[in-house]
Amino acid sequence: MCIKICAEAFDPWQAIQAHQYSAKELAGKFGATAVFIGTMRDFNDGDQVKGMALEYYPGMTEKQLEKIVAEALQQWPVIDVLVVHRVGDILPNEPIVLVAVWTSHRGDAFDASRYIMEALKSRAPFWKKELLESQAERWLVKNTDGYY
Amino acid sequence: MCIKICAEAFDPWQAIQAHQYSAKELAGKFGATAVFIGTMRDFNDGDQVKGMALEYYPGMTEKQLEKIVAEALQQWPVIDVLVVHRVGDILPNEPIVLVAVWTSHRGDAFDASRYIMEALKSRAPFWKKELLESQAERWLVKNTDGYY
Amino acid sequence: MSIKVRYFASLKEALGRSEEHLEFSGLASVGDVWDRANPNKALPDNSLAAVNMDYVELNDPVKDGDEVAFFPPVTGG
Amino acid sequence: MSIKVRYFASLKEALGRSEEHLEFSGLASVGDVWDRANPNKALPDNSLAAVNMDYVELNDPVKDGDEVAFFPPVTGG
Repeated sequence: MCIKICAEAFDPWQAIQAHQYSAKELAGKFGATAVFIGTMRDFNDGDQVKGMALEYYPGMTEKQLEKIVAEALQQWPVIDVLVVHRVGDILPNEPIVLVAVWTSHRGDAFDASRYIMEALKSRAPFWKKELLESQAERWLVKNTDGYY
Repeated sequence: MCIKICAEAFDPWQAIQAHQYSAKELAGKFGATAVFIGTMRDFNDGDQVKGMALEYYPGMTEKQLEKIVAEALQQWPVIDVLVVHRVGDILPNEPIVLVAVWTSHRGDAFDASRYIMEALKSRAPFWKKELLESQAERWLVKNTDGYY
Repeated sequence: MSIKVRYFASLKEALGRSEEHLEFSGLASVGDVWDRANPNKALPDNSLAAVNMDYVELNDPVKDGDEVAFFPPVTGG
Repeated sequence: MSIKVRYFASLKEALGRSEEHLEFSGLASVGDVWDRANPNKALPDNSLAAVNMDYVELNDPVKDGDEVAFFPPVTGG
């Protein structure tokens, strides 16, 4: 299990590959991996967006993410989990969040990864402020739901 | 959109990275990526498994995969899809299937990737034969369901 | 009419052949194709059938030049 | 008792401060902490509150040494 808060841009595919290959005990044991990546877009609510500042609550953010992952482990037979979330200044096309779940069977991987993402969206203390092309700044006020 | 049948081992994370970075028009446009990877395990049904031979129906397999992806595109606003499936001789810990879906919003990515995987499991003409530690060979007779 | 018949996976191994050509006259269904190619041998339960690489039912028709395939439930992914 | 109060994101900007210490005596709820720290100012609708980094309701109690936080709905992921 690995939860990372990350102030620099990261390549999500390299992050998963590195995690998977470093966990030698995983080899041969997992049959399913489900991954979700959230990436910054260059438009939102009809406006061009130049960048984003992502604030968090050091300590509480990690605590809540650990709680969410523990809930997933209680509900599904999960072999391993990797969660990475950016903070700080973010540019369009950079990944914001990565959730990867390794299980024996696919239903569990799909369910657990989606559970973690939805819980993260509603409970992990992160806040996004967009910087628009017009130089105006605006706080996002609410996450859209994932119609789960 | 890209559908590949692949007779050699592939690194799923590199395959996704290469696809995403080569599709320059994707940059800044997608907000969500959902990925599923199925990987060969070294045990099944209580037996140690040394390897697997994956047979397919050239022509029909591609046709059915294209149909499945087209169904997903009709049901969800999907920006891009990558499907890769191994055939031939496979060793434990090698990836068998990769489904990646790029969308604007996360609910669509989760739903479309799971739809494609479940449809692939039930309709794409692939057949697995396991080679056991005992040297016995056995055909898998049925895919487990993904309790979707 | 001329029909190409193909078998895959465990069904191919059980029959000992992967492909054959049938020549016969008159209308026929997918199930008829199996019966002519494999007289006195029942198609195993749960087998799937395709005509020209699309799934079909056993009572669907075949026509001259079709490729008909029989195979066990699929186990990919 | 001594309470550390923290604010985040748009609420922090609206109040113009991120952190403060309150000293007072007697039992109090999370809502009381807000009222003492921000007299005559209502906590914005939909705001969330945490004590010692766990989510709480406004009528939950606080005790000496607690860290109490107020912030808007979260928008991560």
